[in-house]
Amino acid sequence: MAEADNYEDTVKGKKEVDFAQFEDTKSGLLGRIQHALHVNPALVPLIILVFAIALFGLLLGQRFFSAGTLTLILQQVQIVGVLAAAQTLIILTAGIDLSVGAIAVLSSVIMGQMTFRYGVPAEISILIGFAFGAGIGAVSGFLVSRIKIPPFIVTLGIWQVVLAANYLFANNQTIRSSDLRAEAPALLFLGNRVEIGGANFTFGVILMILIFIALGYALRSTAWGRHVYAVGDDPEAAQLAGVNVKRTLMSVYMLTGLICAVAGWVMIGRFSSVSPSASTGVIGNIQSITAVVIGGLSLFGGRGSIYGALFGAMIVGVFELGLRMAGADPQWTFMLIGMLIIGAVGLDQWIRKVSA
Amino acid sequence: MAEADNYEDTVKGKKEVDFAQFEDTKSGLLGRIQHALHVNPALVPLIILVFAIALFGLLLGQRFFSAGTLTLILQQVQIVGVLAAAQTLIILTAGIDLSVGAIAVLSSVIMGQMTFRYGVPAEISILIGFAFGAGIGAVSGFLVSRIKIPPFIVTLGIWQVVLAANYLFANNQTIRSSDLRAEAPALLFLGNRVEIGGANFTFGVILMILIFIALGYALRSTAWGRHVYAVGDDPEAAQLAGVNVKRTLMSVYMLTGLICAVAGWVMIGRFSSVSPSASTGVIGNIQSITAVVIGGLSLFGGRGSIYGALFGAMIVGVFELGLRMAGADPQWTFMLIGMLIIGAVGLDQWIRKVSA
Amino acid sequence: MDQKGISVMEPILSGKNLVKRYGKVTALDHCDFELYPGEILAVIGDNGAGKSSLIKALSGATIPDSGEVYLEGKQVNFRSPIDARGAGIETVYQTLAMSPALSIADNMFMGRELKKPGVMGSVFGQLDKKRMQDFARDKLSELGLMTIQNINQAVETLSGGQRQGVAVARAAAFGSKVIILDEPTAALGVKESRKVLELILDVRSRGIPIILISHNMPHVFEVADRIHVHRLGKRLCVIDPKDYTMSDAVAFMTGAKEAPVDA
Amino acid sequence: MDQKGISVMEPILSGKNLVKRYGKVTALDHCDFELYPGEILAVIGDNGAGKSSLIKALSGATIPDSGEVYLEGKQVNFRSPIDARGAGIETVYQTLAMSPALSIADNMFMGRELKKPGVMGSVFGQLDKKRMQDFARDKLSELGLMTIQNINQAVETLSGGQRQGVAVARAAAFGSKVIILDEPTAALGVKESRKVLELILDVRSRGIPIILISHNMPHVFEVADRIHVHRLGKRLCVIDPKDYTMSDAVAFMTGAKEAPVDA
Amino acid sequence: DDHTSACLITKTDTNPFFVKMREGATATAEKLGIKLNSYAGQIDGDNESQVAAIETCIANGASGILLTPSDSAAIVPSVEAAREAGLLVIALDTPLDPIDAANATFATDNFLAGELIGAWAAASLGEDAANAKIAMLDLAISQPTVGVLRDQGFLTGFGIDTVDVSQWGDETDERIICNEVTSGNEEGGRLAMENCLAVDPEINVVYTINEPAAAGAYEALAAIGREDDVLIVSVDGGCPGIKNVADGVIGATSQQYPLLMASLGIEAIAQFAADGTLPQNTEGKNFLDTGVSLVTDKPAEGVESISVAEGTDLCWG
Ligand SMILES: Nc1ncnc2c1ncn2[C@@H]1O[C@H](COP(=O)(O)OP(=O)(O)OP(=O)(O)O)[C@@H](O)[C@H]1O
Ligand SMILES: Nc1ncnc2c1ncn2[C@@H]1O[C@H](COP(=O)(O)OP(=O)(O)OP(=O)(O)O)[C@@H](O)[C@H]1O
Ligand SMILES: O[C@@H]1[C@@H](O)[C@H](O)OC[C@H]1O
Ligand SMILES: [Mg+2]
Ligand SMILES: [Mg+2]
Repeated sequence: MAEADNYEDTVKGKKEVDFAQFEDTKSGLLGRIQHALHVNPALVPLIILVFAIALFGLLLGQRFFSAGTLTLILQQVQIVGVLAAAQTLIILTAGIDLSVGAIAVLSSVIMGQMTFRYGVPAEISILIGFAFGAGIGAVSGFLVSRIKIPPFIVTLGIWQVVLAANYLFANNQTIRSSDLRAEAPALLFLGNRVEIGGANFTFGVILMILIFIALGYALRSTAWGRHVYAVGDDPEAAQLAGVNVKRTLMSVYMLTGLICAVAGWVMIGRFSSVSPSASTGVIGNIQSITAVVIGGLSLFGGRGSIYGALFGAMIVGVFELGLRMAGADPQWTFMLIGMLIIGAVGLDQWIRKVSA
Repeated sequence: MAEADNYEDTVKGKKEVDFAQFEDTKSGLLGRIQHALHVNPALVPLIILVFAIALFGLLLGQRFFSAGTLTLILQQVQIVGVLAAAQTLIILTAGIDLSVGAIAVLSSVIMGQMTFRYGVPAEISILIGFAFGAGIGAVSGFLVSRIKIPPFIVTLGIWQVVLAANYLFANNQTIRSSDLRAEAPALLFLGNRVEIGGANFTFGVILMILIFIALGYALRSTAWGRHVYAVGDDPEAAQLAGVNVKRTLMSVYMLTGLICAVAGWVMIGRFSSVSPSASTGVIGNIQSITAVVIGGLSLFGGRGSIYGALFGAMIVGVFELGLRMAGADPQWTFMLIGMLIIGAVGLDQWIRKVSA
Repeated sequence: MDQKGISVMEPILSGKNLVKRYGKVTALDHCDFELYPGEILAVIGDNGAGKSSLIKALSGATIPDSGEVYLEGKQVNFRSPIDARGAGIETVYQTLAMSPALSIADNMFMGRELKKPGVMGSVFGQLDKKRMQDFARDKLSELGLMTIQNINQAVETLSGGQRQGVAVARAAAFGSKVIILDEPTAALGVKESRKVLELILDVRSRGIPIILISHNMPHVFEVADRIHVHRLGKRLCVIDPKDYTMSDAVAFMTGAKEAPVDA
Repeated sequence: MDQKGISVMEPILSGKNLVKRYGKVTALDHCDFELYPGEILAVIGDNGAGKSSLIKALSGATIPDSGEVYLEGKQVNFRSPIDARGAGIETVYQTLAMSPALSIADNMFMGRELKKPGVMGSVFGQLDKKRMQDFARDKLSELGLMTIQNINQAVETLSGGQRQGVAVARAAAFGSKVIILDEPTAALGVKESRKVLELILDVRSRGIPIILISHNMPHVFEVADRIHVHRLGKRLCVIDPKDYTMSDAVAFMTGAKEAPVDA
Repeated sequence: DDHTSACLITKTDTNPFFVKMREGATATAEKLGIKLNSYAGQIDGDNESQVAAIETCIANGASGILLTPSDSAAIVPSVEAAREAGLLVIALDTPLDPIDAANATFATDNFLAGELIGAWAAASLGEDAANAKIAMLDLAISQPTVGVLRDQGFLTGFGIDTVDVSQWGDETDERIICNEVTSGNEEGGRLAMENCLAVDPEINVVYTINEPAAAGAYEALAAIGREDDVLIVSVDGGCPGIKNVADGVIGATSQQYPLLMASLGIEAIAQFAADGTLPQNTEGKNFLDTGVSLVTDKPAEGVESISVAEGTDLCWG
């Protein structure tokens, strides 16, 4: 056996010496690109987006590559975009929300029916819709954070419940644009637009972008944002480290519900009508999840940038409009979108691997 | 500082002494029940199932509580049941498969069109359908295990691609039951039935049950089964411990694809027709996932018994038929199923908590 | 603090009759515990003896099935680690409690982030990243953990030992009443372990008492004022390291020797 | 084995010029390594020095960016830990590599399950659970890990130390050519650590060489035949514990003293 | 290119009805040298996709749009935008709400289609109609207009009070045993029928939204050996459906003519592009009626019908 010398004395009270300066072999342009991709997870979808626009621009020429068409894409993705912002929050906490579309539709129906059936002033109806969205979010948040039911299951259930409630409440009535215009212009507010030389920005589009900027700030630069990431990363560790996991989850789900209700308002502006059977209720969840994953966010939570979701929604929008304009068969379009989902994430994976 | 004595000598070469016999306070009937619930994760959904049957039996009497009605439920859940068996495998590996229903529908279309459009003998067409299912599974398995794209994304993409291919390939043609009966009885094989005093067991139902028994055995009693659980639990640990994670995932996805193709065959037997627009293609994924989660399997993988999925599918079937028989409006049924999803999992959670 | 007048013999943190069961296992079996002001109390015991369970019960990480916890003589009911932290008890858990994808700085300030001064901080809640990074860098340097190249590096890219260092630095930086360390040097190298021991002594010299769980007898006997010997889910005895040898301690905790009657 | 004739000076396992980079970090920097038949080789070094990276490269857990690995003189290209295990190299990783929800017995036999004799085993692949459980129980008893109450208990219900014990027992039970242990006693109590050390000596006496990564100098100096000192991603020197003191070793590895010129 | 271009926007492109419609449109477009782009929603009721499709047509500079609206009221603002942009918009199959939101409507009278089968069923039963047990197999819980029109038309034809005619399921007549939804396919038809039979195994009249649902319902009846003593009626007149009438699976079906709607529509757009002529309505109606005929080999008194042989000549899909 070794002698029992006081070997630790060697390092006792030692001053810090020069440490570990490993050679840095990755430099130059390539190195910097790789680093940029690594640090900005939204860069890959942004590049795909630019590439997709360029591709269809080449293919379709002026018809596609005009201010009008490009801003039309924004209008076409505004609902999915807002839902994707909401979905991102949930996905960052390692959850998933199947109810986003249904909440949006029911919120829009509530805004409409409150005004038209119950005679509530439109502005108040909108607030009631918002409160409803946040309320449903609170229910989901409660079930997820307190009862500890997995988000997929909670929102699967909430989806069905909200969708059924939507049909029951709406009584299958569609509120038409002429009525809306005449009696409740506030409901149509987000359909207004600013034109800047051919480019058309509806208020809904502008609101969508503002939502992303606000959430981007909150996630990156506030304590709440750090907590959202920590909860998504490892909730137990976050709890032990002093994050109020339950409260963070509650806030995320309520905010998500609220944003979905905002999406409901955006829907009214975009379609100039209120209909309970809007397909957003059925496929809004998959659409928003598609946008988020094409945007490079990890479904395991805690990783990725919310801007990725915006770019993801736009990528889908560009492909859909581009393929439609090129006259592709709708089934081929669906097929290509399916491949795009896998391809985009595969590419992302590959880039990250190379640059790791 | 302490003296440097050879304190470890105290325990050197010690014989094992009497160790840690903590008091066991949980015994008696309650203790045994809790232990049973803990060891058999499929027990909770089984209890819910029995309870649901009893409930509707009390509510509806003989009409519901008859051999005919109870076996009708089995017939109504056979497709979802087979898909749920497939889904379980994926969920055990901590994945999720959104493409199960679409693969089933396209497989059934392939079986039908091969026979009717291309004149292939029905038996061979069935095998081609199986091969197709396993092939799609191989593609998903490759993308998940090699390219490391999350299963949700892979199967989201595959779902869209397969569904579009389904419509494109089928040319929107439905093969009618009289043609099937006349020219390709093999395709209808699983629609045959054994009657035992009022009770009707179709071959499809029997096949579903056999699939569960076989998978139950494989998962519990073979090395492959242990590997599936280990991969779902912690793939990195499994890899380091000597499991071939890639091969295990590949086998799981291929088997899943194959079982989905079997579900396609079951579909033909049940509907006596082959149609590309069967709703299973669109909602089969959600239905099977619902069955699995009501069956108490963890979406995080590595935990739960496959029998839970069978009970889960049957619970949904009992509620659906029971509510319809009780005269509930379809909307209300949807709403109640939504609540059931949350309720069943919440109950399960609660029981586990109490018995932990 | 209105506790100035208490005698030195009043424990700052104590547990009475703590019980915690996990299914069939009784991890804490009517366990008592006392920590006195200004001391370093080591907790030693076999693997599975219930040491981690004990400190989790004290720090709010688990809620004991029965029994009471007292801080400065008043009963407390911590429902979560946040409560305990709010009361000034800082813990380094065996599992470290880090968010792997977040940076070292983010992890150090998790749950007590610093905000920018002025409107940006109070209204918009903007974080003061610069200040947090500087602070984190200082604390790590004190621990000699300069091998870490970048304070904004994700924790998941650190070696096991480096992570441990970050966790210890976090506790030392923020603990005001009690610091609990569950095997803080288990994964550390010789040099890094020494830094942690020095830090522990440093913290005590600032008057803050420490609970140290460790399997390293030389370390325990070097720094501890008293040693709580844990066995089969409860306190077997408390010994003074000046009165007993390491061999004695090991003999008590493994059951090779009868424990002394008085604590 | 057709390697009977080789001289004792031919290494059984060696690495040449191994390089492994993680982004900007060079975890292995043209590192050499040799393990000789029948010896216990300790690897020591600061946290983050690259010890774990080295043994991962040797055991197929990571694929080095460049450099070669030789087993019994022949170059090998392990693509995964399974390859290395197939070649007789058994490793206990720092992260343990356990499936938390599975039982102790399941974990011990993961990847090399025993099948029932006869048709049930060969055709239906039925596992021989009884045999696996008995074997697992024996191995754990040998390590003195009888605090574990039930061999079918899920690993996640074990204390950190108990888990470590299970992992070590697994490697010792199955390693045929080389056993690699990455800090096997880090989380273990005094008694359990001793058991592991005894097990290590026991394994060597069966002629199987061992690589032992440890921060515990007394343990290293007690059992090691040679000590590989790792620093800044490469081998600084190899010393004989009989020629140097623990203080020397610590001084070398921390850079406080120049390394001796010959290995 | 200086081709005239047109758009066809259907509810989905998975329903054989719309597939035929597209084939008709494509054939006529090729004949007239018009470039045709087709669009469809992902699911029935998918208004969003149709809005996007209309926007695409405008951006593409098409001359006209043929549209089967998924949501007849909600789509109106987009149609208005298209008309403002100078496009001719013709509603096919399903009228817009209000109907004059489109330049023209080429459609089957769906209420009439329902009425025909309702009257046929009542007449076939004779006196037993008074205590018939009826299963209503509808389309979807969102109650799309075609489904409501046919359902309420059937009840009207059968002689049952529809209460609110813009909604199914609110009726109080005891002869209605159940309202179930089918998604308009075999799968849904079978499940819905099984559920209805579980409520009351004595059901003897089955209304179905379309022929695939009818085929599914038939299988459920066959499974309990009641396929021969139940009247199944349906709507569509697709070739598989007509064959099912011949085989006795369906008692009678109302046949509509999607190919005609589509080819007339394309011709109208070609005309409009050439000289701005707008299409005319059928005399006395506010749309161009492409006709509907009851197909059965068991004609009932007082209800006009054509034979299966005639139906087969006219069938589609
Ligand atoms: N979450 C849990 N679920 C079930 N059993 C548990 C749980 N946590 C601890 N145990 C059990 O409680 C007992 C005490 O565990 P604990 O972690 O407190 O021991 P310890 O003294 O800290 O051991 P070590 O020195 O190995 O860290 C062990 O038998 C362990 O298996
Ligand atoms: N997967 C990884 N990704 C990025 N960096 C890594 C990864 N694994 C190791 N490193 C880095 O490589 C260096 C060497 O790590 P390694 O784990 O080999 O050190 P070690 O000598 O085993 O340290 P310890 O004694 O703390 O276990 C460290 O700087 C670490 O941050
Ligand atoms: O008229 C159409 C009908 O025949 C089809 O079955 O479903 C959609 C309808 O618009
Ligand atoms: Mg512990
Ligand atoms: Mg290491």
